[in-house]
Amino acid sequence: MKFGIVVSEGPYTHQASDTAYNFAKAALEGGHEVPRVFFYHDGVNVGTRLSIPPQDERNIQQNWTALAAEHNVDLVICIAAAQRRGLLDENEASRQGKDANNIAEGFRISGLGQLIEMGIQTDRLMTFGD
Amino acid sequence: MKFGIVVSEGPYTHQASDTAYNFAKAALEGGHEVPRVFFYHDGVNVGTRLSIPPQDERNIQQNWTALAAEHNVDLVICIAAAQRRGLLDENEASRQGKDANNIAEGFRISGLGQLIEMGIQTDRLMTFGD
Amino acid sequence: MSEVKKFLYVNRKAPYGTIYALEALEVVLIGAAFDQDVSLAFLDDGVFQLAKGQNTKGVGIKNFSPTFRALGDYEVTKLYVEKESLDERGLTLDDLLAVTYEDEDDDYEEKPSIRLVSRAEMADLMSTQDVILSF
Amino acid sequence: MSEVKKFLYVNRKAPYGTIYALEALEVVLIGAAFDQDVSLAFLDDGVFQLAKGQNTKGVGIKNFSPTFRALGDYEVTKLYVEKESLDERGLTLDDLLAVTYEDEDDDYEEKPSIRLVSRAEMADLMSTQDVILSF
Amino acid sequence: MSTLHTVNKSPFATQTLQSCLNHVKDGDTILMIEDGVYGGTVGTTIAVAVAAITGKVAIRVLEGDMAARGINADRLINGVTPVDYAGFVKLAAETDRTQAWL
Amino acid sequence: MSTLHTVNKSPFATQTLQSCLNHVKDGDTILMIEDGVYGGTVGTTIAVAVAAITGKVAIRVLEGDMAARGINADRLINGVTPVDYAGFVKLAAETDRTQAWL
Repeated sequence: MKFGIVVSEGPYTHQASDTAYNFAKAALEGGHEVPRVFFYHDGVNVGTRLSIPPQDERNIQQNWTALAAEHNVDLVICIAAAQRRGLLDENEASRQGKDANNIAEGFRISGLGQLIEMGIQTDRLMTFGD
Repeated sequence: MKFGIVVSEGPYTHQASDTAYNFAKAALEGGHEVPRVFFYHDGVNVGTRLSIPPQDERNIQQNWTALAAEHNVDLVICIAAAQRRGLLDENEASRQGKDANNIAEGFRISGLGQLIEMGIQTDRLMTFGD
Repeated sequence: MSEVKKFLYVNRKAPYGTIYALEALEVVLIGAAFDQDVSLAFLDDGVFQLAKGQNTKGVGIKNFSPTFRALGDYEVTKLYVEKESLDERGLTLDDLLAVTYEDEDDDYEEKPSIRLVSRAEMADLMSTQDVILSF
Repeated sequence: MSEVKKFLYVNRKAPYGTIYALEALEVVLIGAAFDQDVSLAFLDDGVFQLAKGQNTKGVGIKNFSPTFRALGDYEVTKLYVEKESLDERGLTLDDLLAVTYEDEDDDYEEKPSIRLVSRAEMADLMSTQDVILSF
Repeated sequence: MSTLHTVNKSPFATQTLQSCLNHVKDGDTILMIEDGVYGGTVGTTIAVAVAAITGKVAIRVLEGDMAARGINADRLINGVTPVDYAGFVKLAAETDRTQAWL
Repeated sequence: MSTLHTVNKSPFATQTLQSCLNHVKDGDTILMIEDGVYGGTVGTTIAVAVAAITGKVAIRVLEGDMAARGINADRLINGVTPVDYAGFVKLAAETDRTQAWL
């Protein structure tokens, strides 16, 4: 079965991105597919490579990046939500005249159409937010 | 009278940083002082220079930067909260081996002691959060 | 693929205090291009999103409520509003925006998009969807 | 300046679902160095922060509840817990961590830091503070 | 000695206003801001509880937040009155402390 | 045809569980996750309402979230049972849709 996953809250502040990660991992281990995870609202902040959590805490971004690499999960960050919140890739930064970008490996920035498409193409849509 | 202000939520997602800004502006216009604003929890995300809100929306970071410049307000971002969430200045980025930083003009990163100090040195402490 | 799914956007939060209402609307607008069977549910504090007379000048935030009135142009025509949620908040249909659409199957007659439903009907609506997006 | 202010840290949220409880504790630890008159208030869902037997292995989040037991070493010794909040949640003092401190004014006798108060007493406590930090 | 309490959440979504009402002292002021302003309106499930306390506690509602949400002053509970940002600052200055009910 | 409802908020802080209970259909499943797990425990102000619905609706609680909050299985309401992440996935697969009550 194909699960689409929406993450609506930022890392560390809300548990949503942790629960989504644990769910995705369990789904993949259970033989299901997770073709895409869509990061919306503050969820876009999961995809920054600049976070430095304390040594004895989990690294939420790195967990997602590793899971995506291992299971070929498409980690999509909503462009509109990302622009408001300051999450940019190289293209966006240069297009907008910003001098830096902060997206992490394994994540890509795209439009809201990817969320609708995920809803259409997966069997179940799971939302984790606040 | 001296007002200390705490901003506990990120920009755009919660109204807290807007309300805090409007309060600070009104306090300054009313002849009071706002020596410091302390950004904690997701509030640290107010201080990113990479955000690009839609043209027809307010720019929360720029509003704060301008207010601080005009009235000499010390905009302090909590270092521990900022590290978790990926908000860095040049020093922190280089110290932590990160290849980019994203702090905006007029903001500085410092410790939680600045929050306690603000509570001691101001007459009233106002918290805006969720 | 000509599969048409039933999409329900569930709106349970008030506008402006948080961004969920605005960003939900942004999804609805984009989603309209996908030719799915789209419904919007407004219950609990979500009914406040449709309140008449919103004026955001004093808070410095953009007033997005006019966008609801444009939904008809995107062929988003089913806005279900829960009566009990209105009652609990001291509101009636008269307190809400007039959102309408032109019914192309009925000589483009202008019809109301807002459909007042009971809590039980709202539960029925939810239980017949393929995809539920919660905001 | 030898001014001593009364600081109250108000904890009204459950742990782990959101980070406020943990980040409040981080402020308390730093604040302890400033020699102010510090109290912590636990009411509403904040009482859950002090629950015994927290084990976070299954969720992958760090268990920070042991830190409460270290507060005595930082001379943070006044943890006010609201009885009505416990009652509403089916809890009693026995369900909470044993947080103690050594009273240097009483031959270093070990004493409980948690003080059970009524809702009215909690309101009184709040109304006598100089600085209230809310989490 | 009195306290300014700020409440920024809808009373229909969270228990925040209720908890504030549980802990407010006679002579205090409650200022409803952001989504908290819904707590000041008539005809709601919480209106009776709010009206009941207006004799002991001053209840104010932030004007800009009311207008943003389409709430006219004639929909406020008797004894509940609007205040602008300058008034908010004044309230914070005149009371001895501010407690934010987050 | 049935729905999996996820509730991630404390019933003492928000109205989320109440709204879910108001809209659930017979044969549905409610899964309490994150701070939502407090809704499954005995002796609380909400416990009677939750217990009353267990005959018509299956109520499950996410194990990892219970343990994190120090809740043992013996504190769960009769008829409310724990489930692990694999069980969560199974519930989502077996029901026809999942509705997140945020």
